[in-house]
Amino acid sequence: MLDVKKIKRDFPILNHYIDGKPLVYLDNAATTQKPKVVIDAISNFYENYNANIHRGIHTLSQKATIAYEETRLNVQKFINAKSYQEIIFTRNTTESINLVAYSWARHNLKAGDEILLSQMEHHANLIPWYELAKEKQITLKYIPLTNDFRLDLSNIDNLLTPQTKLVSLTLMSNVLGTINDLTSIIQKAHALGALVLIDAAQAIAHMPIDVQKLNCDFLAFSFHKILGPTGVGVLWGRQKLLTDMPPFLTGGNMIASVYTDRATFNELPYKFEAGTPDIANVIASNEALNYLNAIGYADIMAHEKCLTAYALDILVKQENIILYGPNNTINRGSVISFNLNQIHPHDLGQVINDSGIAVRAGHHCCQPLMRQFNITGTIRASLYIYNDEADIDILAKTLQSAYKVMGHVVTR
Amino acid sequence: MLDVKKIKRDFPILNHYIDGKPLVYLDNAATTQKPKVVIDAISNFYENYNANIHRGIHTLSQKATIAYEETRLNVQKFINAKSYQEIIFTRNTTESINLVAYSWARHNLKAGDEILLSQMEHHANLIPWYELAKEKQITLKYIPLTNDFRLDLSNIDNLLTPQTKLVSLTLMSNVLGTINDLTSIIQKAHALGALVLIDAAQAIAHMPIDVQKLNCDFLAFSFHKILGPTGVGVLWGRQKLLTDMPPFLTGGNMIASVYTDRATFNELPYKFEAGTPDIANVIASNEALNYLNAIGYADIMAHEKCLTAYALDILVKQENIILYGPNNTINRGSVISFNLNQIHPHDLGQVINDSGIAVRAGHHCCQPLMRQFNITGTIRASLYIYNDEADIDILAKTLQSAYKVMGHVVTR
Amino acid sequence: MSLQDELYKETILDHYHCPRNHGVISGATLKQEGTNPLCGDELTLYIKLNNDTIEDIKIEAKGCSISMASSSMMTEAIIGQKIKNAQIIAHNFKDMMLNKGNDYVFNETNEDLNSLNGVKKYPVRIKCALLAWNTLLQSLEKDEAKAQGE
Amino acid sequence: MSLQDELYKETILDHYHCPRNHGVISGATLKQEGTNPLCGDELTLYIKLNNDTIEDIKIEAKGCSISMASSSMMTEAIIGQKIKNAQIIAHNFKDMMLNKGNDYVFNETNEDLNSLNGVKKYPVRIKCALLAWNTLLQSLEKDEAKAQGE
Ligand SMILES: Cc1ncc(COP(=O)(O)O)c(C=O)c1O
Ligand SMILES: Cc1ncc(COP(=O)(O)O)c(C=O)c1O
Repeated sequence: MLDVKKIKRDFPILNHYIDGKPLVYLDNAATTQKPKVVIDAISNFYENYNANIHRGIHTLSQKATIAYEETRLNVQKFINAKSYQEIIFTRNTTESINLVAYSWARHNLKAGDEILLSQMEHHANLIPWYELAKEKQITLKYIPLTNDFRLDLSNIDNLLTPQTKLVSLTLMSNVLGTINDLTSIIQKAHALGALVLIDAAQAIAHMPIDVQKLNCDFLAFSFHKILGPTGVGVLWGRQKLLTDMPPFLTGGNMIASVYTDRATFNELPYKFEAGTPDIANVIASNEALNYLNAIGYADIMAHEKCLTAYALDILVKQENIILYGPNNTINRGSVISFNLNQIHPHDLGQVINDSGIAVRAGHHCCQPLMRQFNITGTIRASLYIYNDEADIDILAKTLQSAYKVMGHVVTR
Repeated sequence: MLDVKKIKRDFPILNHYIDGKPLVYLDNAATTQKPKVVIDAISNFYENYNANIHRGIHTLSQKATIAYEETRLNVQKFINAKSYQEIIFTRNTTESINLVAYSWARHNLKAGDEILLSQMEHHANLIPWYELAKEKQITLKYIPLTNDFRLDLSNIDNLLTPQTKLVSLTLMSNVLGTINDLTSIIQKAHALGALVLIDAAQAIAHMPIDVQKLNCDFLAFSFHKILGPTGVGVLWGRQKLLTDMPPFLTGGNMIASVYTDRATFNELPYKFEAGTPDIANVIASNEALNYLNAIGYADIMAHEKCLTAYALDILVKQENIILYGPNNTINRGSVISFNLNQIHPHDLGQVINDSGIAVRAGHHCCQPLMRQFNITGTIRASLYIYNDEADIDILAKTLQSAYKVMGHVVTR
Repeated sequence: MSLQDELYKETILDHYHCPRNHGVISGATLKQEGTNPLCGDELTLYIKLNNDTIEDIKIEAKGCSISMASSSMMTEAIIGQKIKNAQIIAHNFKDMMLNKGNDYVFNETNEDLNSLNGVKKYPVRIKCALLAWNTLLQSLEKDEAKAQGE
Repeated sequence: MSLQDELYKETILDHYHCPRNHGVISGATLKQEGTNPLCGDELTLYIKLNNDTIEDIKIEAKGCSISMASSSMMTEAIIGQKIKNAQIIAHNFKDMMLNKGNDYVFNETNEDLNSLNGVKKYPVRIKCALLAWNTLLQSLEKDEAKAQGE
């Protein structure tokens, strides 16, 4: 099991006080806090070897280049990619998905083709496809949800058709906590010749990811959700696919030879990294991986399972609570969404915040899912390696005061 | 004048030793070093108020949101934009230009239209237009150079035609140091109904920029070239243009309402900022602006003029040197490119590096310009606020040893 | 004073629980929808004009306490007003909410609005307080544009 | 030992100033262009095959000392070799340059190649040292593919 006390000491912000109260940070699905090693890696870069990379012969530039590429090699290992050439650095998951939409989909899909999504997707895995669908007369289809907030695969053989060219799904819902077993969908999609993109923005924080075992075709995630800095995302893609795709953003670094009217492109992955990248943050991201690797996913998962069970157990007992998400910890991560009857999530979020607890209130970039539930938003408490049972207890206690603060008569 | 000694103390890396030698950093056109206030702003964010922005009600998220938007307001003032809604944060200049190419140009240009560029453009201001030209049968035209390395405007009235829809030019060359007076081109372009994009990636470090006075339509730059962190670029555009443009990257944050098949978009500038931005670095960028403002461009320009004059004076006297760039400091910034006859710039760069001096050797992302000069690259020494005459002296001394190291017989 | 005391003043909670002029005007002169891009809350504003006077106004909405209370107070503040006046009140309110260091105080007639001053400290929620007002201004602008077009 | 001593060893400088097998083969069996994406340096490789033997090889290039020296040494190492052998030598060379901790040492026949080992410390310049070799491998691969296609 995790030594949470020890872990907390690695995160400077958790040892500070916010408005005079110790911070209870339960907004990890939005972004995680950063350990000192990550923060220090950024200063260390700027104070000791800051330089632009890839084309500089001078010592600083070489050091920076080596460190930047070291992160890429570590990412390759982290998700078990076949080659470092399959690892592309972007700004975030959103840009990674847009890259696939602009470069692969825009050049390979045509009117009448279909893309299969699900009803629990994040806007990042919806709007790029809406825009494409409008432009190209592509049909979007959705895997619906079951009553216990999981993908309803009962009709999957009708949803997948020979016209399906892409299946783009989240591996873990950032609202419901649901972890999707995508094995059979991926098999079926491939059997029909469709590609599969996995939005791993949430999943990557909570479970080990092996792209070869998953057998997907693209996978996207952001470092800021796994203890790393903001500004760094990853797109992984099969080398064959990436090789055949045209570049997306163009400019310096992604070229081989430039003439006055045309250019030839650099080899992978540089073909997809135009201009000066977020060098310091890519380098610091390596420390996030090292930190996670040192703890190990086995312990992370065990810790989260216990803590989620504890939280569900306590929350379900709150008066007038409505929970959105599986009520057990099987294939379920530590993201817990709920509402108190009659209280708008913004108001509840404010009441919770006033106790020094950071939760998220709103639609969590999943408006279609909210519409489905006929609500505008939820409160979302999302737990990570530095949270413990005391954090849940404080949250529960605060909930009990909400009706009083909001001037409601509590009705059972 | 600048107190260079005092300024140097603000930059931790300049007080360190590289391979046992003090660092002489003359690669500022690639990226500048960062003052301690910028580096500390990053740690301070992560240690005290790290959170995702814009939709969080909790205290950390509000603090982060306020700080993020504060940078935007400061950028607005810095380039004298009419509204904060015209300031879009991107990763770098390259992405800013791609945004215009994808969102504005792709939707407004058609076969037969023309884009006017120049022969001194950076790949970032070339390849996006090559790609567009290929896709849409658009014609690219180039303003040639004079013998003294400036834009040759003698034929401008023929280059600009009623078909010209965009003029996209650098305000300062990252190879030659030339600063382009774009006043008359902009007037003429507007008279013909063409828009003007300014690549200010280099210029912004060396001169004050006022977008209203320049009277351009788009302007792009990167923070890493003005003492700020990597990962933050800016696109400024006229509000009317940005309002009419479709979004580029899509996903969370850039939407207003999302349905299962369509979305309405957020107001400016958020419409163009999809997903989690590089929050920490945008916030730290504000300190770069504050630092530059405190020094003031008047003093920066005076310092650079003296130092450039000194450098040109010394370099021109070196044996077998070939200088690429105006030989005086009128409309010329502190970027100096040169070669030593018969020595490949890679080799010369290495020799220079071995003396602890960081310069850049290569094509500087300007291959078409290199082809023009019939060379593959140059050595580029680019000076900034922390450089002084001693740095130039060391460089000159090293040049004198180059032929010996490379085993050449020096021929006069 | 704790944040809760400040934000959830009685006045706000009163308007929240019993929103004034809530509902629909059938045959309204103006109808305008508004969305808060941050949370997706939506409202519909109905106005019945009599020449340049806002004879009746109703709002149909589901939202948080701040957005509901602000809408409710707005209807009270502008019902019966000339359009010009309503616009001035709206701009004064926006000024109060958006400008740091602006200590605009509404007089007795509209004193309820002062209770929303505390929202300024929560930048994300300013949008909640402004939703109804922005929708009102948009609606009146459209009407003006139409009138000029005729 | 200073960096300069190490990198600009006499062997390297010798090949740089007097590149072996420099030029064009008219009527070459294979012709392949190569570009170093980092600096834009280009070269053209000409090979004359006699069955599976590299009877003649020439390189036309303008480049930095490392790239010129490496090209020159390569031509010496593979001229007269069977294609298979040339490929093995090329892979050994790439291994030496790319794998950390690989201390591959060429024997007497090709001992000049060992002088390039020092380039490993300058990752950006490894591309310079590899340009000719990658171009060679590409050229031979294409030839094989063509042979199989027939
Ligand atoms: C003139 C010019 N334009 C564009 C760029 C590209 O900037 P970035 O790499 O930050 O996108 C640079 C910097 O290399 C430049 O000097
Ligand atoms: C499931 C899911 N997909 C995509 C995203 C978008 O991530 P980012 O904002 O880093 O692009 C998120 C994070 O909000 C997420 O939870």
